[in-house]
Formats: sequence, C-alpha cells, structure tokens
Amino acid sequence: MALVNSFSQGVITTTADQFLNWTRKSSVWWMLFGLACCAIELMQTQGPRADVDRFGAAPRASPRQSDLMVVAGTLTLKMALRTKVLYDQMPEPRYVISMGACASCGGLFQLAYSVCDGVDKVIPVDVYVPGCPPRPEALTEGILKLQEKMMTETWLVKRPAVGIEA
Amino acid sequence: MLQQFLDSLIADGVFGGLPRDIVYLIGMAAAGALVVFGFVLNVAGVTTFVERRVWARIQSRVGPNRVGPQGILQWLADGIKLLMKEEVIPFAADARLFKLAPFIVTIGFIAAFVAMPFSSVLIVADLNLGILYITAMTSLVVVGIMVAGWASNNKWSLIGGIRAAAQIVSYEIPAALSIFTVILVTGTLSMQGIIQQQGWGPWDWFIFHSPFTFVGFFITFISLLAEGNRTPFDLPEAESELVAGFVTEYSGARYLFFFLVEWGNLYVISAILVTLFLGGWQAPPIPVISDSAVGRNVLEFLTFFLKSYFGVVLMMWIRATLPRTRVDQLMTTCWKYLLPIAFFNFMGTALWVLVFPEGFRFAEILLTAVGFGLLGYFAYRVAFHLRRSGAQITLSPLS
Amino acid sequence: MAGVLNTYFRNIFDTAATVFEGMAVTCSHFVRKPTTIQYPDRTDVRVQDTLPYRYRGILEVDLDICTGCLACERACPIDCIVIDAKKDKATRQMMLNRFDIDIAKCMYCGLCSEPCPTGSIHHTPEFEGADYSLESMLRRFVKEPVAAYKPKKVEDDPKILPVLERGMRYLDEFANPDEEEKGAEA
Amino acid sequence: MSVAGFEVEVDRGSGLETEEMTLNMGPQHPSTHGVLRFVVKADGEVMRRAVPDIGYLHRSIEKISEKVGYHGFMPYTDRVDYVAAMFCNQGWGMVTEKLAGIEVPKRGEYCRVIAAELNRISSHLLAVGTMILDIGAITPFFHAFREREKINDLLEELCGARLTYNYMRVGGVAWDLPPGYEEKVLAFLNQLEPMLDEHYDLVSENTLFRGRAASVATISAETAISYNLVGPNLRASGVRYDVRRDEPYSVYPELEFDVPVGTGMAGEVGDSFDRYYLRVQEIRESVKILRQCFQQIPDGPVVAKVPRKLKPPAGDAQIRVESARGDMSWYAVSDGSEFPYRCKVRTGSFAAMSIIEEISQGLMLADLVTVIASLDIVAPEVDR
Amino acid sequence: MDATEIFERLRAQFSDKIVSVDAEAVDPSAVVEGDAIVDVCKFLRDTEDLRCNVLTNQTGVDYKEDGYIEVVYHLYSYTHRHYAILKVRTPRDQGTIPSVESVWKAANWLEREIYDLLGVRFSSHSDLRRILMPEDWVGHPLRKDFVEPTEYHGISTTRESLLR
Repeated sequence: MALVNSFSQGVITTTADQFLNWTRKSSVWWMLFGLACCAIELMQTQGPRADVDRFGAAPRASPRQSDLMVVAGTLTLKMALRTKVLYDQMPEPRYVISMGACASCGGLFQLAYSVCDGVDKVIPVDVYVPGCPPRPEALTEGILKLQEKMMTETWLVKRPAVGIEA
Repeated sequence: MLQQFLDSLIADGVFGGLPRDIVYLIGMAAAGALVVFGFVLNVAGVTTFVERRVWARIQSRVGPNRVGPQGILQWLADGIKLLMKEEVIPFAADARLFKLAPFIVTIGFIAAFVAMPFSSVLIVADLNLGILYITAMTSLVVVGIMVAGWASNNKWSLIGGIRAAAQIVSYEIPAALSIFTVILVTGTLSMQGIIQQQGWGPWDWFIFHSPFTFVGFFITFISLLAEGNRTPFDLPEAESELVAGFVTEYSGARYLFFFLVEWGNLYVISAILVTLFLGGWQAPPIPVISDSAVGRNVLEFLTFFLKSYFGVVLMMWIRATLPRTRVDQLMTTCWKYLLPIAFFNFMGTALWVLVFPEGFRFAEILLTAVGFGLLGYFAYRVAFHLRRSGAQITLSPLS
Repeated sequence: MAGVLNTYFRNIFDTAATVFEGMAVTCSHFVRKPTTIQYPDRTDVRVQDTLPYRYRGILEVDLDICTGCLACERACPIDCIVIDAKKDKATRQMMLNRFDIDIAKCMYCGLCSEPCPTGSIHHTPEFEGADYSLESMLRRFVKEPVAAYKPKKVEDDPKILPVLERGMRYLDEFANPDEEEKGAEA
Repeated sequence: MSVAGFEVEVDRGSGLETEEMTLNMGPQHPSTHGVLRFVVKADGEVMRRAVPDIGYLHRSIEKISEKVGYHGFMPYTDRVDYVAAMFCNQGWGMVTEKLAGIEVPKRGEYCRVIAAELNRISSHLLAVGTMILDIGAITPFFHAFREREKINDLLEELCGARLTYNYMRVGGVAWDLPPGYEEKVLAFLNQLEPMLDEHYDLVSENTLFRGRAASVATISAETAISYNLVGPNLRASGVRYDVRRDEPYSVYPELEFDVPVGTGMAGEVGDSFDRYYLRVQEIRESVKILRQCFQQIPDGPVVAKVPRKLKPPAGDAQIRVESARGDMSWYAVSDGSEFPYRCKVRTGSFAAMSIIEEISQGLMLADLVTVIASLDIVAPEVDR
Repeated sequence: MDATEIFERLRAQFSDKIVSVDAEAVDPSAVVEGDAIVDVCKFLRDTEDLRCNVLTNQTGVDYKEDGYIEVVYHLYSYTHRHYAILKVRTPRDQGTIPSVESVWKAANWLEREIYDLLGVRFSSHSDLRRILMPEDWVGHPLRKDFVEPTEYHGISTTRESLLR
C-alpha cells in the first residue's frame, strides 16, 4: 500500500487514521494456533462463557485472513521454525499475543532441552499475557490491551519519531 | 418499469440524441449500481453480523455486541479492515487468475440481482427467461471458485475448488428439475410471471399447489444449499478439513469479495425459493396502504424481504445445527436420492397439471394444513426440549 | 426389491426426522438465556470477586509479615522468586533488600505459598496482568529495604494485625508449614 | 475397492493414470487440536497413507523429572495431559507412593476419585465436542464447552485452577473438599443428565453425523490389543477392560459402575461412532461414581505425612491409572536420592497415534479428521 | 499366575538366557539376554496359560555408572490379568537389541522413542528413525551425559532470566 505513512499530520488524516484503527480494533480475527495447554483456554475464550466474539474477534483457520496470532502454549524448537513461516504468511498489519508463561519466556520449561524459551526469539510480540494457562478473561484482557495499542498506531500519517513500535 | 421510465426520459429529451439502446444500457448500469451499493452489499454485510448473532444465541453466547450499538457496525469494521489489509499474492500462484477469480465470483453473484423481483415494479429487468438467467448466473460462481482453487497453487485450495465443481455440477440437475415443476405449473420463466400466478395466502403458494411441488420445494432447498456451499454441504471450504478450502490463500480485499458472495448468496438462494414457492412479494391486501402505488410497493418489498430474510436465518440455523457430509455421501445424496425423486416429481407434476389444469383446491388446503401441522409439532418439540433442560428463558433477542 | 425400497425410504425418513429433532433442539436455544459473563465491564460483580478463595491468580507478597525465611524461593521449581535478605550488622535485623517475582514466568502452582509460615506470599484472585513488555511484568515488592517481620507470641501492632489475620486464614485453608517442617526433620 | 461404503474403482495403467498427491496436514491445522502433523498420500479424495509425524510438542517432561524432585515434579505432570491433568497427578502420586511405601488416607483417596471423575467428565466433553466440531457441526461443541465451564468452576473451587490443577500431592491431596461442595456437584450432575439427553437428540441420533462416523476406521479387537490401544478406544473395539475394575486401585473396588463396550450401534463394532458414543456413556458412569463417592466418603485427614525431602529407596515401580484417554502407565526409577532417576509415562494417545497409519489406508480425506478426533488424541500426551 | 511362577516357567524354558530374577523388588522383574528377547516374548505371548498379549510399556533407563542401558518391557495379560517385567541390558555405546515389533505392533513406536531419546538401536526394526526430536538433532537427550546444545537453527536454547 503506497499510501501508508505518506501523509503529514492533519485533521482529516488523523481522523481517517483513527477510523482505520477503529476498524482494525473492532475486527481482530485470530488464527487458530493452539500449541499446548493454553489452546484449551483459547477455545474456552471463544466458548460460551468468555466469548471474545463480543469484541468482533473471530477465529480463522488460514493465516492469510488473520490479524492476530495468539501463540497459545509451549513453543518447541521443532515448532519454532514453523511458527516463523506461519507468521510470515500473515498479511500486514499483524499482531502477536504471547499467551501464558511458556510462550512468554519458556515458563516452567526452562529446564527442558527441546523448548524454545519465549516466542519473542522467533517473532515480535505485541502483548504478553501472564498465567499458566491464563484464564479466558485474562486472554480477553490481553486482547483489550492489544486494542488499546492498535488505537495509538498511525498508518496514513508519518510515524512520529517516538511511539510504540511493534 | 425501468424501460417505461427511460422511455419517458427520452421523450423529454434528457439524453439528447443518444441512441435508444445506449440509453437503456446506461439506465441498466445506473440501476445496477444503485442495487449493488444500496442493497446487495449492505444485505450481504449485515447478514454476516446477523449470522454471528444467531449462531451465538444458539450456542449460549452473546455474539458481537461491542462494535456500535449492539454490535451492528461489526460488518462495516470487518469489511473496511479487510479492504485496508495487505494483500498477499503467493509467489507460486498464477497471479493473473488469482486476481481474476474473486471478480468472476462477484459478477456471478451480483448479476443474479438483475432479475430479482423485489416488488411488482421493483425489478431491474423482468427478463422473460428470468429464472433460467438466475440459475445460469449463480452457476458462474463455481467457475470463480474453481479458478481460485486452481490459481492459488495450494493443495487444500485445489481440493476445495474441485469439490465445489463436482458439487455444483451435480446439484444443478435436481435443482433445475425441481424448478421445472413450478414452471410446468406456471408456463412462464419470468420471475414476475411466476409470482403473479400465486396469491398472498399460503394456500395459493406453489409449495402447497400439489404434493409434487411440496416435495419439489425441499429438493430445491437442499440443492440450492449445496450450490451455495452451505452446511451440510460446505465441503469446498470445510474449515476443519481443508483449512479454508479455496480461499485459503486469499487475503485482504480479494478475500472480502469471497466473503461477501458467500453471505450474499444466502439472500439470493432464499429469494429464488421465495419467488418460486412462497408467493414472492404477494402481500396481504391491507386497504389503507395498498391504495397508493408507492404504499403497495413498499408493502410488497417488505414482504419479499422478510420472507427472504427468514430463509437466510433458516440457513444460518441449519448451519448451526448440522454436521458436514462427506464427498461420497454428498454425491450419493444427489444421484441416488435427490435426482430420482426430482425426476419422479417432474413427471408427477406434469400429470397433475394435465389432470387439474386449474389446480385442485382440496389438495392445496390439505397440504397447507399438513404444513402448519408440522410447524405445530415442531413448536411442541421445542417446548419439550426447553422444559427438559430447565434452562432460564428470556425472550429478549439482545441479551 | 421391496427390502431395498424399504431401506431407501427409511433412510429418507430417518434423515428428515433426526434433522427435524436437531432443529428443534437448536431452536429452543433461541429463547434460552446466554451463559456469557460479559467481562470486563458489563457484569454485576467484578469477575475477580466471583472467583473462589482457593483460586491461584497472580502472586502477592505482604511485606509487613514476610519473615525473610526464603522458604518460597526454595520451593519454587522454576526460580521465579528472587529474595535478597541480609542480616543488618548494625541493627541485628533481617533486612529485605529485594523481593522480585516474575509473573510472566510463574506457573501458578502454589508450591511457594505452602511452606510460608505467615501466609505472606499468597495467590490473589487477580488475573489481569497483560502488558506490552516482559520487563514490566516483573513484580518488585521491595521498593526500599525493609526489616523482615519477626513472629511474636501475641501480635499487638494494629497495622500488622489485620494483615496477619488474613495470612493466617490463608494458611488455614492451605498447607500447614509447621507440620511440613517437622516432617522434614523426621 | 470398497471405501467406507463407497465403491472406488482405481484402474491404473489404462491411460487414466492418476498421480498421488502428497498433502502436508499440520502442524498448524484447525482440526489437529494442538500440534500434530500428518503426511498424507492421497489419490484425489482417497487417502493411500497418512503418516503421523509427532514431536512438535515434545517438552522433555521426563527429563525435567530428573532435576526437580518428587514434590516439585507434580505441577509438571499437569502438563502431560492438560485435558485430564488430574489423572497424571494421580499417576505420579501413586508411583511415588509405591516406591516410597506411603499409604494414602481413605478420605484422600475419595477426594482423588471425586476430582478425577469430574475431570474425566470434562475431558470426555471436550473429546465429544471437538469431534463434532471437526465433523462440521459447531453448536454441540459450544454446548459441551458450556458444561465444561461448569466443571471448571467446580474444580477451581476445589483446587484453585481451571486446567493445571496441581491438586494431588504425594501421599494424598493438597486440600480437603470445600464446604458445600457436595451440593454444588450434585446440582451440576442433576442438570448434566438432561443435557446429555439433549446432546443425544442433537448429535448422536443425527443421521448425517452417524453417516460420517459409522463404519469409519473400524479397529478390530486383535489390532487394538496388538497396538496396545487403551481405554475408551480399546473398549470400543469390544474388549471389556478397565483398569479401574480389573486392576483396581484407590477406592474403586468400593464403587459400583459398569464398563460399557462398543456395540456397533450405528455400524460395526470398533468404528468411530462407537468410540464417540462410548465416551458419552462413560460420562454417565462417572456421574454414577461421583454420586456414590459423596455417599461413602469418610472423615479424616486427606494427606499422609510425607517428608519434604522425599528419598524413596532405590528400585523401580510402575503403576497404571485409568485416565480419560485410557490406561496411563507411570514407570519411575529411584536411586535413593531426592531426585527421581528416571520417569516414563506411557500414555493412551501415543498408542492411538501409532495406529493411525494402519487404519487410515483407503479412507477419504475427510475421514482422517474424524479418526483423529474419535481416537481423542491430545498432542502433549503423545509427545510429553 | 504371579510373577515368581512366570519367571520359573521362563527359567525352565530358556534356562541360560535368563540372567537373573529379582523377585523381592516392588515390581518383580527378570533380566534376559538381549539375543533371546524375541523368543522369550513370543513364548510369553503364545503360551496358553501365560498369554501376555499386550506390551503396556517399553522404556529404557540409562545407568551411566554401571555402563549399560536397561530396556524394560512391561507385559500384561488381558486374559489372565498378570504382569511380567523383563529387562534387557545393552552397552551404552552401540548397543543393539532385537526388535519385538514382530510380536507386538505397539513396539514400533516405543522402540523408535527409545532409539530417539536413548540411542539404543533395534535390529530388524522396520522404520528406525527419530520420532520426537527433529531429524537433524544431535545427541540422545535422556542419556545422563547429554549436553544441551546452545542453539538450534539460529534459535538459542537458553534465556537470560530477567531476575538476575
């Protein structure tokens, strides 16, 4: 998209930016990417009790159509390479939530020989959610945090020098 | 109606000396654009939102309710987000076909609206081949799906595309045969003609015209479900088997087209069914409104829209209920069950029309009674399930 | 032939009947109340307040009653608690210089709160802790060095009393450290 | 060649040669429930072979046991099978108790059984729900999850976590039942039973569902035993064997329950539908067990006195627990120190995974999904 | 039939191939010569009153101090409800044991796992590849002297703790 980051600050562009951010925020489609224990809580988050669908977050099977990758669970070294491929398949703008202790920093599998301690070694992470596994509400909070972050981003306007960088 | 309107404009000299055909073309294009942007896209969009709410309700959830009041702007956010998203065209894909496929699909879908009778005058073109034209145009969708599946250069997409082709080619036959049962009765292919021969009361609808059209309705319904790739026949994009089927590789705006077509098609399917079997826009004669031409048209439009939208909700509801069939079962259903019955029906209707050229009132009333009896039994079962579960009951659709 | 036809129509009837029944079940859900709890804002009570007492959420330390015994640090299987407790030569008191918990690494197993003699380290029903960086998920409880708590026979400080009561209730509910210690000696 | 009731004639070499297609299903695929990978050799829609490739979730739990000690390993066992973590807790507890010769108090055993059976229900609900989701129906999955949430609430009240319970300890359980627990569980069970009836009407009876699951991937009793298939998968093949009944442990001898086996009610004995339906029946059996437990539970302590630094005598021991996915056997070696020398857990999913290559031959592509779901494979249980 | 009787029967049948029997342990077991394991297993499976028709577990233990790896076979009989535990010892380096895949199909994957994690080779195994670890992994992790590699395909395997 040639238009990205090519405008100077102005009332119209800023409003347009806010509008675009709003659309992004309101329609976070996450990829079905359950790795381990957290995958069950990820399903429960979609389930009747927590229901993130309320915020417009729907699951998609294909990385091409998803905006958000919830890395739910332990990332093993064998899987880390695949995760990178999957992340590369997602179109911009894309976001990553690291769900649970294992994905954030290896968690309780620090001692393991086959676990990649932290998904941020492979792909950039936007929001970390603590918990082992985080309960659905905690993940919902993570998504809300991500929405806050989305609202501060600029797409049309040139990025300010200081700002939240992915 | 459009023609008369344009003729009057030409008579007033609005278009100067332009040839009549070109004026017609311009008029058609303008009307088409109005229909597409004013109605089709919005209906397709809102349908995605309604589907999510309906599913959510059936699944004891709430569904989208944060984006705008009660989440009504959800579809707008989805659509604009998809439009502004990066589009990935896989390196190994056939880029030209890959880009073309969504447009073929969209053309096939939108073109169907040309002959859609929204009311007694609201129709872009009342083609004398109406129903045939719509059947042909909706089949164009499958070409797009196949192209999408092939051009993606992804095996899941390919399987999805091939499944779609096999499925739609097969189900065209029972669908066409059952549509012909109605045509046998009416003797016209024009959409308006078919509706005009029905009345506003259920007993005047073609679904209750004879036992054969009654069965024909269900066969048409099932076949059109299959053609629209809806559960239980959503094999081309079977999410749990083929990742996302033929749309696996699509992202951004091009995916948006597939997305719109998938949900917009629901409306097309039910509009066809409503036209053929459920009395189309035939509204009950309410004296106050029906006296003025505008009032009558509004009433007719509402009737048609509500009937069709009930069909749309019905299809969502079916999707939330039934599992998916397998490819071989899909084919078995078509060739072993639907096709012979549809053929039998066709012959039966021919005989019926021969014996009762003016229709058979007693059968119509009886069939209507049977239909409502089934509905009553259904209500009884629903009450039974409610009572057994002991769940909390709320009649508000918004909680 | 008759048998084949019989099966044929039986299949059709069965399919129609079971689909009919299934639709009735799902239709009955149209009037059932959804079970969703609309976290975070549209609930009657905060979700955290509805959680049971035993819920193991984010760890918290009451420095007022922390004895600096390091039992929790030892018990943690993954070293996500770091305590720096030194005896101050001048005042002959145990000084807590550092009490850090990495809640991103914590696995919420509850093994640390079991050997705690005063219930100082305990799980709260709080689960919200999502953040943009791992560094901000470190919980540093000691802002400036404080003296560790010394258990007395009868507690009289009105500031500490309610905290200790809460800690003791926590202990009653969970493990009994005295018995554990005895077991270790045995 | 007859494939799942559908005649497929593949005539090679007559000018209509078809090329085998290699499909890579996974590790990220919507229906693998975690990270499993299959390399599928398919001829159009018909599979020639589906070769499982595992290890994408190998978290070296067995190696970790050698570093964290007997008590510290308990939270790790939760992660062996996160859907039914209670059984892994119980298995590790039992094998350590066997090594160290510890007796668990009666009330502790009852608490274990109550927790375990609640967990079994929730695990089976997940298995049943996801199987239907994979077959294409969305709603029953959510209904199953609705019920699961209620169990999660109960377990949360009992042990403080929703998924990784860490409830059991070597020598018993961590905490006694909370006050008023019996009423809550019984109230839940009372509303679970009508829900199961409703589920039967919605799913089990549905002809479309039966068509997808019946006579698909039939496993005979001999094959099942040879592959060491366990638990519901084995019983669906007609072998009436349940560790709880036949090698009794804990307080199961004092409880009465039936061991259902596959009857071939929709197709053949040992097909996918039998495996599915057996789980639904087991939920009802668990309900029965839970009701009895609350009637029989005695008073007393819930945990035995176990030293904080546990040093069992050198030797090895194995125990078997009937987990939700069947006979889970724990084998532990002690060298007399406070760390286990070696620990090995043989799980039901591991065996179930190895059988897929054999039973998937000649099935349709869509059936592979059914097979994985009907065998109720949980990725970390395969890989550990 | 209890374990002692089973081992008596084995002694009678395979006199010198049974190295030792430990009947006093928590779980009684017998150590068998490696080259006889297939015959012993076939005998246990096919004899009418033994009928150990299922291999519930097969695993290896690395005894580094003693210089051998012990492969443990847990057999069970669904018909008679009894256990038989067999052990085979093999040198730590280049140890090879005949595969029992022909007796129980379950052994296929279990032996692959033992090969992968402990490096014991199984002769006449149909498909002896790594199963859990990636194909290009170096070393057998469950051996006591396994050293964790510092990186795998550019991903470092250690992480600096934020608490240090």
